[in-house]
Amino acid sequence: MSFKSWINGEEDLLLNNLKTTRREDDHVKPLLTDEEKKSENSKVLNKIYNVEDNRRLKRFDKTYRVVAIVFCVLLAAAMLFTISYLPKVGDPDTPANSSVVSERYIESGLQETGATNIVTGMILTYRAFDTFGETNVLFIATVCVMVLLMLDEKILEKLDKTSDRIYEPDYDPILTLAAKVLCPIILLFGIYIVLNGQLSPGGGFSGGAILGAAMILYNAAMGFGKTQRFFNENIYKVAKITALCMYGLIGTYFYITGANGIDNMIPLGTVGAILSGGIILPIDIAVGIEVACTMYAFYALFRRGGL
Amino acid sequence: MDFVRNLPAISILACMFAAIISSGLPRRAARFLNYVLIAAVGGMSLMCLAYVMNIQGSVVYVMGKFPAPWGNEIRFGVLECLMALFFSVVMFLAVLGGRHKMRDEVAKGKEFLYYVLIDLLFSSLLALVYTNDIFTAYVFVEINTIAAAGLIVIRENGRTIEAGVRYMVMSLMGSGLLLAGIMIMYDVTGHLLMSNIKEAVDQIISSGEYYIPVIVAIALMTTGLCIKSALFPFHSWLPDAYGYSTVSSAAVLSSLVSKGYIFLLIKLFYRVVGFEVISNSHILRIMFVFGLIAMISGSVSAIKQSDIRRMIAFSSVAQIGYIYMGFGMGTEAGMIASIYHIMSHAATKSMLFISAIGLTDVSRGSRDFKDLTGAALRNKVAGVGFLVGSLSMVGIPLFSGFISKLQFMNAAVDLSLQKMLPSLIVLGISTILNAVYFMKTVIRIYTPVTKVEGGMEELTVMEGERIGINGVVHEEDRITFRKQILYGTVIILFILLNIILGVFSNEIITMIRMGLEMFA
Amino acid sequence: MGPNLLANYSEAVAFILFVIGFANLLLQKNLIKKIIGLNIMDSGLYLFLAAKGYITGRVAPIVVDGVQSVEAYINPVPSGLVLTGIVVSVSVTAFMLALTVRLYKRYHTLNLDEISMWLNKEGR
Amino acid sequence: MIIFMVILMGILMVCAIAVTATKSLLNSVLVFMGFSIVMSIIWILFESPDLAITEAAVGAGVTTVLFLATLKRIKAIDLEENLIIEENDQSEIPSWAVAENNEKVEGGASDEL
Repeated sequence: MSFKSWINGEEDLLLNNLKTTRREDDHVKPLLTDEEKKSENSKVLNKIYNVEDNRRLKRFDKTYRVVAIVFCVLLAAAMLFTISYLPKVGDPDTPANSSVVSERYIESGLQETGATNIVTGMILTYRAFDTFGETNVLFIATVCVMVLLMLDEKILEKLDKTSDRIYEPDYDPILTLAAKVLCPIILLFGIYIVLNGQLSPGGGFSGGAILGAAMILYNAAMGFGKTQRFFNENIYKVAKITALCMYGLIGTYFYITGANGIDNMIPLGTVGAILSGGIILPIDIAVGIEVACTMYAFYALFRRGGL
Repeated sequence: MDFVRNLPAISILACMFAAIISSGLPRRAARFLNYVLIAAVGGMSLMCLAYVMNIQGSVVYVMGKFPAPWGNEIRFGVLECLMALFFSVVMFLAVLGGRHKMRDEVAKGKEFLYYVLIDLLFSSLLALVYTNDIFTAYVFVEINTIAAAGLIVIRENGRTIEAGVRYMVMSLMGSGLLLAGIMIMYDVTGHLLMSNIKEAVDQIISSGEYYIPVIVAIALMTTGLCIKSALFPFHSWLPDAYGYSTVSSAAVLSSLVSKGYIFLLIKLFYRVVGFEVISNSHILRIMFVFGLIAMISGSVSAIKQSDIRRMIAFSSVAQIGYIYMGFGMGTEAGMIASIYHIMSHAATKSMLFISAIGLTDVSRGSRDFKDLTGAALRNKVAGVGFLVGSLSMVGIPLFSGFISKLQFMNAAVDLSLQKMLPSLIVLGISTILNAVYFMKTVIRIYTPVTKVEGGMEELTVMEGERIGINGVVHEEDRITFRKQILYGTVIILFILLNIILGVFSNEIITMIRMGLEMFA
Repeated sequence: MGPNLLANYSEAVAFILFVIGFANLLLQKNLIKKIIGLNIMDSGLYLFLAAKGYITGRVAPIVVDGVQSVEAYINPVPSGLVLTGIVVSVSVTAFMLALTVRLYKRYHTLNLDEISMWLNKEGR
Repeated sequence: MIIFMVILMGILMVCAIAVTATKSLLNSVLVFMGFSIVMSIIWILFESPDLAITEAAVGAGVTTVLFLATLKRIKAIDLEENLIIEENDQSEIPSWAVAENNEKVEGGASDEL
C-alpha cells in the first residue's frame, strides 16, 4: 500500500500520516539544482557573515536589551512605590479584608452552601461561573496540546512495537516496586481529598492533580502497555466528556434556577457529613475526574503522542 | 422574569457545551454543530438586542442565586448585544468562507479539534462582551488567548508555530500585567464586580486615600490589554500569525480576537473606573500617541510587503492604531468612532483575508504580488470582494470605512488644538498610505496577464508555466462562482454586510450612543 | 514613598519575583527558561494575593466548632482566586511546552533568536 | 515566625535568580521545583492549606514532570539527529529546503518523538 509512496517520499509513516507533498499555498521555493543551491547557500552565508548586517542586528539586540532592562527596573520601582501605599499585610481593616463580600462568605457561607471549607464553598457556588471557566481553560489546553503533539493511531502502534524503551526504562525493580506500593496510597489520598473537598482543605482541583500524579507515576514505572489496560483513549474521552458535561449541567441548572428565583432542588445535607454541600460534592467529583484526566493526558501526550 | 434575560447566559454556556461535546464527535458532526451554534447564538443576540432596545436599559443577570457583590453576574445593554450579534455574524461568515481550504490546511485527524477551538473562542468572546465581573474577565481572557494560539498553530508549519510562541509570550506578559492590575484593584477596593469597584473607586478618588494604587492598577490593566490587542510596539507576532495560519483563523483572529480585548478595555474605562477619572489621567494621552505611531508605522510596513496576506496583516496594525487614537481623544465622540471602527474593521478585514485566499488559489498558491497579476480576472468573486474591501479600507463613500473615517474626523475637530492637529494630519497621511498599498494591489490583480509584453524574463517560473507560450490561462486555474457556490455566497454576504454598515450607519451610531449611555 | 513598605515586605518580595519572572520572559533567549520565568511571574502574583488575604492571628477559613464570626478566619476570596490562577498557569505551561517540543523538532534549537534566523533563511 | 517567613522569602528570591543564572536546563527545572515547594510552605504559613495542597501537587508535581518530559523528549530528538547525520552524511543539505514532515525519513526506522 503505502510502502511505495513512502519510498517515493510522499508519505511519512513515522509522522502523522500526513502527505508530505507540499501544501499548495505554502509557497515553498521550487526545488533548486545543485548550482543554484550552492549560490543560495553562499547567499545565506554572506547574509550571516555580513558585517554590516550583523552590526545592525547586534545594535538592535543591544537596544532591545537595554530597553527591556530599563522597563523592568522601572516596573519594579513603580511596584515597590505602589506597595508602600497599599494597606498593611495582616491588617484586618483593609478594604479587601473588611468588605461585605468576605463577611458574608464567612458568616453565612455554611448555611448557604453547606460546606465547612469556605474557600471551596465560595469557588463552587458563589463564584461558580469563574470556576467553570477555569475548568474550560484546562480543557482547551488539552485540546491545544493534542493539536500539537497527537499522533495517528497507526503510527503509534508501529512506534510502540519498535521502541517503547526510548521512553520508558525496561524493567526497573526499584521503580516498579515503589510504584506498586505508592500508587494505591496516592490514589486513595487523592480520592479522599476530592470527596472531602467541602469539609477539609482541598477539593476537585488539588485532588484531581494528585490522582493525575498517581497515574503518571504508575505509567512511568509500568509503561504504556499496562496503563492502557485500564485507561486508554476511549475511556479518557468518555470520562472527560461525561465529567465536563456533568459539571456543565449542574452549573447550568444552578445558574438558571438561581437567576429566575426558582428553588434549588438539590438538598444541602447535614453539615460535616460526606454527603453534604448540595452541588459542591458532585461538582468536586466531576472536576476531580476532569483534572486527573487532563494531567495524565498532558504527560501521555508529551511522552508518547497519544494516550 | 422574561425568558429573554436568560439568553446571554445560555448562549455562553451553549458554546461551552458545544465545545465539550464536539471533542468526542467526528469531523462532520462537529462542523455541523459549530454552524448551528453560531447561527443560534446570532439569533439569541438579536432577540436580546430587541429586548433591551424595547426596555431602554441594561439588564443585570445573576449567575446563580447570590446577588452582587457576592456572586458572578453578567450584564447586557444595547452595546453588548449589538457586539454579540455582530461577532456572531462575522464569525459565521469567516468560518464558512474558509471551509473549502480546511482539508489542505488542517491535518487529517484534527479537524474536529479546530471546531472545538472555534466554539471555545466564541464562548470566551461572548463572555468578555457580557461579563460584569473583573476576575471572570481574566479567566476568559486566558481562554481566548489559548484558543487563539491554538487556532494559529493548528496549521502545522514552522512559521505558525514560531508565531504561536511569540504570540503566547507577548500575551502572557499582557495577562500578567492585567492580573497584577486586577489584584491591586481588589486590594484597595475589596470588590471584584465592576459596578461595585466603580463605587469604591469614586470614593477613593474623592477621599484621596489609595489614589496612587488605583492609578497604577488602571495603568497596569490598560497596558496588559494593549499588549494583548497588538498595539504598535507589541505587534511583532501579528504578521506571521495572521499571514500563515489558516484562512478562517486569520479572519477570526484579525477581526474578533483583538476586538474582544478592546471591548474589555472599553468596559474597564466606563464601568470600572469611570470615564472622567480616566480622561483626567495621562493614560489616554499615551494611548493617543501610540495609536498615531501605529497608524503610520503599520501602513509603512504594509507598503513594503510583497506578500498579500502579510500586507493585510500589517494593515491590521494600522487599524488598531485608529481605534486607540479614538480612545485617546478622550471624548465621547472619539469613543463612538472607535466602536464603530471596531465593527467596520472587523467586517472588512475578515472579508479581505477570505478574498485573498480566493486570489491565491488561482495563482498556484503563490502569495507573491508578482504571481497575483490578473488573479481577479481568474476568480471574479474574490476579486470583487477584495476590491470592495480595499475601497472600504481606503474610505470610499457607501462603504463602512468611509463612515468610520468621517466619525474620526468629526471627533477630531472638536478637540483641543494640540490633539486636533496631529490626529487630523495623521488621519490624512494614513488614508493616503492605505490608498497606496491597497490600490497597488487592486491594480495588480486586475491587470490581465496576456498584456505582459516583452517582460517574460521578469515572470517567475510558475507564472511562465501558467501563461504558456500564447499567454493562455489554463482552465483549472479559473474559479467561477459555480465551482465554489458557498465561497461566493460568503463573499457576497460580506459585501452586503459592509454596505449595510455603511448605509445604515446613522442607526448603528445611534445604537452605539444609546449603548454607551446605559453602559456605566 | 508611602509609609507601609517595610510592613509589606512579603508583597515587596512578591512583586520582585513578578519582575524577575517578567524580565526572564523578556530577556531569556532559551524557551524553557522563558517558561520557567512565566511560572515565577505567576507565582509572584499569587504570593501577593495570598499575602493580601492573610490577617495576623486568624486561622484558615474552615469552619471549626460552628464558629462563624468574621474575627476568626482570614479572607477566603484571595485563596479562591489563587486556586483558579494556579490551574490557569499549569494549562498555559503545558501548552507552551508542547509548542517548545514542536519548535525543537523543526529547528533543533531552543533559542528563539536562532529560530528567527532560520525563518529569515527560509525567506520571509 | 517572622524570621522564618523572611528566610523562606529569601530562599524564594535566591531560587528565582538561580533559575536565571544556571547554565544547565535540568538544574534550573529542579531549582524551580524547589521554588514551588518553598512556595507551598509559605502558603501554609499564610493559612491557606487549599493552596498549599494544590501548589504541591500541581506546581512541584505535575509542572515539574512536564518540564522533565519535555527535556527528555528534546534529548531524544537530538539523539536521532546525530544518528541521522552519522548514517548518511546529509549535513550539507540545508534542512530548510526539506519540508517539515519528511525530515526524519532518511533515518529509516528511527524513533520519532
